Amino acid sequence: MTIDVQPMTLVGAPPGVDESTMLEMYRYMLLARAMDERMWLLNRAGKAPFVISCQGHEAAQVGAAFALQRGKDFTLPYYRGLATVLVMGMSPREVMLAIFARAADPSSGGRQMPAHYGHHKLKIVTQSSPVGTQIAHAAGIGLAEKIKGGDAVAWTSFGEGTTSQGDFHEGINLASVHQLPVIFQCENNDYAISVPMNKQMAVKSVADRGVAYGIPGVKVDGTDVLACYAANREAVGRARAGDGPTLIEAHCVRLTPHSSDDNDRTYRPAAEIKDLRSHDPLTRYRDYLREQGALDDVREQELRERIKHEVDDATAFAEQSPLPDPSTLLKHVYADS
Amino acid sequence: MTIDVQPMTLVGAPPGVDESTMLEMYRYMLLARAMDERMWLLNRAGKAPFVISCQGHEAAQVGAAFALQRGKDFTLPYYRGLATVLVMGMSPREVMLAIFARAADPSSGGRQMPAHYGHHKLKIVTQSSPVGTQIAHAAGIGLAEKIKGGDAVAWTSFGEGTTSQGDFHEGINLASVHQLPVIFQCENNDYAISVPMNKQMAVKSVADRGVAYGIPGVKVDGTDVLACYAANREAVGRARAGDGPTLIEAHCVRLTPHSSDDNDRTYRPAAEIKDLRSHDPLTRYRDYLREQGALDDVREQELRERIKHEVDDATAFAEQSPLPDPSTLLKHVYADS
Amino acid sequence: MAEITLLESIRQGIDEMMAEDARIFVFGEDVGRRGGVFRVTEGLIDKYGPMRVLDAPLAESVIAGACIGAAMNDTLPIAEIQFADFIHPAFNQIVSEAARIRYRSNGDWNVPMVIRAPYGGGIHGALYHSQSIEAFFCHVPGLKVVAPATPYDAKGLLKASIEDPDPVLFLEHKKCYRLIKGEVPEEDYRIPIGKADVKRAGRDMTVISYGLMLHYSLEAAEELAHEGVEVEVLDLRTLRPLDREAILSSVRKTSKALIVHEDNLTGGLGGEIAALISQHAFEHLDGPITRVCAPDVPAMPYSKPLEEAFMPSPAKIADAMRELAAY
Amino acid sequence: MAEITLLESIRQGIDEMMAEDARIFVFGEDVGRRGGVFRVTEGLIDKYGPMRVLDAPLAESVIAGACIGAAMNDTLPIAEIQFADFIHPAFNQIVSEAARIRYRSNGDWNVPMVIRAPYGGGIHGALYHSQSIEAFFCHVPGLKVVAPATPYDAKGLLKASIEDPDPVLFLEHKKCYRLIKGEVPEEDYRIPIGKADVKRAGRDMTVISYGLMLHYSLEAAEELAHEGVEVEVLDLRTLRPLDREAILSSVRKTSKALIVHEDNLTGGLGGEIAALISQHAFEHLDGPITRVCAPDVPAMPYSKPLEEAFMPSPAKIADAMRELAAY
Ligand SMILES: Cc1ncc(C[n+]2csc(CCOP(=O)(O)OP(=O)(O)O)c2C)c(N)n1
Ligand SMILES: Cc1ncc(C[n+]2csc(CCOP(=O)(O)OP(=O)(O)O)c2C)c(N)n1
Ligand SMILES: [Mg+2]
Ligand SMILES: [Mg+2]
Repeated sequence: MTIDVQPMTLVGAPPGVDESTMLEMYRYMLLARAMDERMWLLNRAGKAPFVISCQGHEAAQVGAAFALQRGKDFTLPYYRGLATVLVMGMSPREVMLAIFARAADPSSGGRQMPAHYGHHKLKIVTQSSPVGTQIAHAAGIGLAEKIKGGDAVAWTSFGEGTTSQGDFHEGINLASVHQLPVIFQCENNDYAISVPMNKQMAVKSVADRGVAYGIPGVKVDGTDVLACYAANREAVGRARAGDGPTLIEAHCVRLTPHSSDDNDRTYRPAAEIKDLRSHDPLTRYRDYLREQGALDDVREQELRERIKHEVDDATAFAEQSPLPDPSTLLKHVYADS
Repeated sequence: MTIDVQPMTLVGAPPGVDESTMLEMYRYMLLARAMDERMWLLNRAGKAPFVISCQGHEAAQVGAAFALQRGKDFTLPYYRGLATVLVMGMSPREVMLAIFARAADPSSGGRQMPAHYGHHKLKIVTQSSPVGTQIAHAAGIGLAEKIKGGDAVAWTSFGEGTTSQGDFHEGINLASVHQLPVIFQCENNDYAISVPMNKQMAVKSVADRGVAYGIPGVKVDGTDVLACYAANREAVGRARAGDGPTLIEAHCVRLTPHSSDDNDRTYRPAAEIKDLRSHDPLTRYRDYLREQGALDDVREQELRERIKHEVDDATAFAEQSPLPDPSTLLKHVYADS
Repeated sequence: MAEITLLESIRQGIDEMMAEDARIFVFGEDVGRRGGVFRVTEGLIDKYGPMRVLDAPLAESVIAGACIGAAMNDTLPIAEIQFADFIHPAFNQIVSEAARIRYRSNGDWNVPMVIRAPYGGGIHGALYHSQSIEAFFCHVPGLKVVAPATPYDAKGLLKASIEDPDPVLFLEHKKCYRLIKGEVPEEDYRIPIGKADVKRAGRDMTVISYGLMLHYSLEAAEELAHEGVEVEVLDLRTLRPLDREAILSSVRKTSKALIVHEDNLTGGLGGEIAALISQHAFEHLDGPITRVCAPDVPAMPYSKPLEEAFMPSPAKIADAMRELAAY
Repeated sequence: MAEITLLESIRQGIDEMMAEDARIFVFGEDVGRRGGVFRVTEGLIDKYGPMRVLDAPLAESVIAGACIGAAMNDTLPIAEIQFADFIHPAFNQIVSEAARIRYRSNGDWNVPMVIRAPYGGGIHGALYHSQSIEAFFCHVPGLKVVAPATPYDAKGLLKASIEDPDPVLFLEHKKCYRLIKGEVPEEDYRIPIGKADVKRAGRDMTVISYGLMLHYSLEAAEELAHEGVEVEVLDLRTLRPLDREAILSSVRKTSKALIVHEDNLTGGLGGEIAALISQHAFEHLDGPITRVCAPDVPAMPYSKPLEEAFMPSPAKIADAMRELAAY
């Protein structure tokens, strides 16, 4: 399967995006990548039993999250959503607490696998493992918002494999019938674990499925952060204006195996794996920022150091933070337990 | 909701359909209608606790079934499929046995409600009440056929409301990924019990959903038996040739309440109900056949008498046929019970 | 006090709560103009409008799933599943999501929703309009399951369910809808979730039941009274969490236990109740714990003789009572 | 005889059956090139080709539903659900369709299919990769549920399941996959569905278990032997239909029963077993029927201390044995 991201030209900054915002986007992309790479090191070192990556999805997620309002809009990001939750306000320390399954992990107190994000104060809605269920929840959040007459937006993400689930169909259908303020971002990385897209659906693009619901289906280069920002900003505008949901397909690359339990060499052509790096959203954006004169070696260097420091701090903090007490096992089954 | 069937002109006979075939189609439509009307009488007389109608769907079903091969192709017709099963070989007596819940009912031995058709010898696949499940079964039958290298086709039907179910999406998606020999006929009668189509989906036509699966989505006037035959014949051809599934939307009219337990006056505009009869597929086809000179009062009269006799016979036969013996309650849970 | 049917008591409960709290809305197939296929929500759309009484698409998974989302966005959804038999497509949303959200988020998120579902048979509903589905959900930590048998209990429990901060499956027996009438006070009241009720006191044995079978058990108990056997009939009312204390203290008193439910025997709720008794009231037992339940066939057939053979009846229950009494 | 793991025995069973019967095919997520996430189907696609080992779309309902259809068109499907936790979206297809097709068609149609599902925890799988799901399906007439604990039983039962004319849910404990090794004969053999097996004989009490807990129970029994308590350990192997005779005759012999499962206590299979014993072996009971099960929390947490607190352990089981022995 070839990845048809456009040649190395990015769409460029949409109106109203100044240089500092562009650099802020870059910072989050770097941060997410650095956090993600650290998790793999911890996994190899036997300190983190499980890691699942956002590597290759940073542009799609940062671009989208910059179009949302922190603390107001709801996000329901799937397990690759590390960059999403960082932009929405989760701190590196909070993220690392989950990697070490610590009691203070805000997502689940160490009860769920890492990458099952949740944070009520930040309106990051608790996620589970069965794929696609959050699509129905996002529709329901939008429905409640319409009933209440509010103007918050529900944004959810999922992979292209997940579009085969009934909940994808039922959730988007409901949102479209009632013109609900929901954005459905499919982060298409060509594989569902080992299953390539052509064994998952008979269409070339997930965006083609918008037609089936009478809503816009937008295909965007998921390795172009500014393009993803623009597409989501437009969708958010529609949603807030009461003009209904949007299905966005951000074509990403999966730069790692599916998870730390997977070995993609058993099913993915070597040449394809080798080619992946040439589609790295970070490299592409860095080159663009340099061309624009927004970035130089010095700024790049200090940015990377600052981030390394953040990741070191988060790791150290989380590692020394206490594990859950066994006596808490029975807590939170019901309100009164 | 207005029913946008075309003005009173039918497409006319497709190549290869001779007059006797056209009359045979008419006979089945009349038979289905006569059986259906008799069931309502039996219900009113307290002899049949439950009736659900195919009235208004006869053209869509007879047209489709004539495109299939009896005893070879699989049919999975939903509860409005009376005309379908008659054409596929179920006798009026067999149908009436189910209405009276008799032991000899071939569909279920009186275990299921009427209209839950099944007949292994005729390859009519046993149906349940939860809507949409048969769509996945049809895909699976097609999958098995492809694995075996056979050329039988699986044909299934369902209402437009049922397209909201996850199984609709999952089943058609699988069939399209593997280009399976399956025909999905949606008999759109504008309502799901009381819920109008615009509360069910945000598209004007179910056929528009074919695009989401990369398969043909064909919209046909479901009150025009010859048009329905032509559309299904083409789909069957594609399926047998290994060119994959087709989604057909036959726009029908629901001439009765949803079932004998429903009262459509509580939710359906009086004017709309009044207008329905002007879209009766039987009337339209009769007029066409008369124009063509294929039908006159005499032939019409003898046809109706023959059918009335068949229905009387089936009713009498079924009514005197024995009920299931209570001792059979525990039979057929497993092969050895 | 007015005599109303079980169905009317449920409608009243919804209506009075919606009038009080604008966060409450109803979402299900045909609940709007049609007022539901059983007319439980009849008239509500005129009172509260189409944004609070919504006809759902024909898709149970998103009926449950959307209500879960809505419950996490400061509303109080009441989902209606048209027939309990059709709750199965929503199983994943209810079991994996609604029931687990509080626990998995360590108490950060919760799902205050009610799922109403008409269940049970004896109405010529056949395999797919007659099912008892409680056992599946009584096995799920994080869910509460309620199954009232009288108008008074139904109204009080429904209000408590809507106010409950956790997901509640509210089961309404179809045959009881119009068959069972009872007095319901004018004034506002609640029945607490998790409390069983002794519907008839007796010293010779304890019958544990709920729903339609509770009424059949009372009939049978009446019959045995004439034979000098005093049967205590315990109405569980809530199926999860079970009222262990009520069950155990009654059995410790009577030292005999008969469990009656319409659901299939094997793997039904009766097993759990028998296990509780046999572990925690063992010393008091003076006879085998007996179950009168539907046989292990997939579901209730349509044809009258088969339906009757399937259903536990007052006569079958009375026979089991006699046998246990004689032990 | 060769020593192989539980995982290898299952792969061998599938392989040998596929070699014999061209009607058999495997359908599930990642079962092709990847050989399944646990590698159970590794190598099969090379041997039997992509039309008999198919990667399914990520959609459990149609994985089950399509296999139901295929089974009605003269093939023998083996569906793989990647983790038992993800069987819930297929609940409607399995419960409403696969289980009911023979009964509802009065024996005219049947569904010879196997659904394989890796279940159970103790592998840091957290809430959604650790679940025990058997209780839901053991309540469903029309289904058979198999849960072998040893390579020998697994291979023999898998072959019997594929040959069974009715739908069989075949549960494979994830932690046992590579942990449990055992000898498996070269020659072809079957283990009949519905027959339990005494894995250890004893006179003082009967322990009834299956899966990983069977092994933990054997460990605990060993420990109690040193304390002079002879524990009989019964491996159910098939969970539906239950081997009533094996359960009752063992308990009638030992007069004490301890039930051990990893699934949550309330509504778990243990309840049904306790009910059987308390009704049909009442006179022989010499102590309360005891259950050692997981607590009633939604599922097994990820963090090590919580996971350990959740899992029944040989130590916890041994304690329960001592208490019951002392009764
Ligand atoms: C209902 C369900 N079935 C199976 C799985 C196992 N599983 C986890 S991730 C995954 C693949 C998801 O692929 P995709 O949706 O494309 O997302 P990606 O991981 O590629 O970003 C599968 C099959 C699951 N989590 N949930
Ligand atoms: C899963 C499920 N949910 C609900 C029902 C109840 N029900 C029976 S028919 C029906 C409406 C079906 O509408 P449609 O698909 O348009 O078919 P029509 O009856 O209009 O031909 C509903 C909601 C059901 N049978 N199955
Ligand atoms: Mg993917
Ligand atoms: Mg319709």
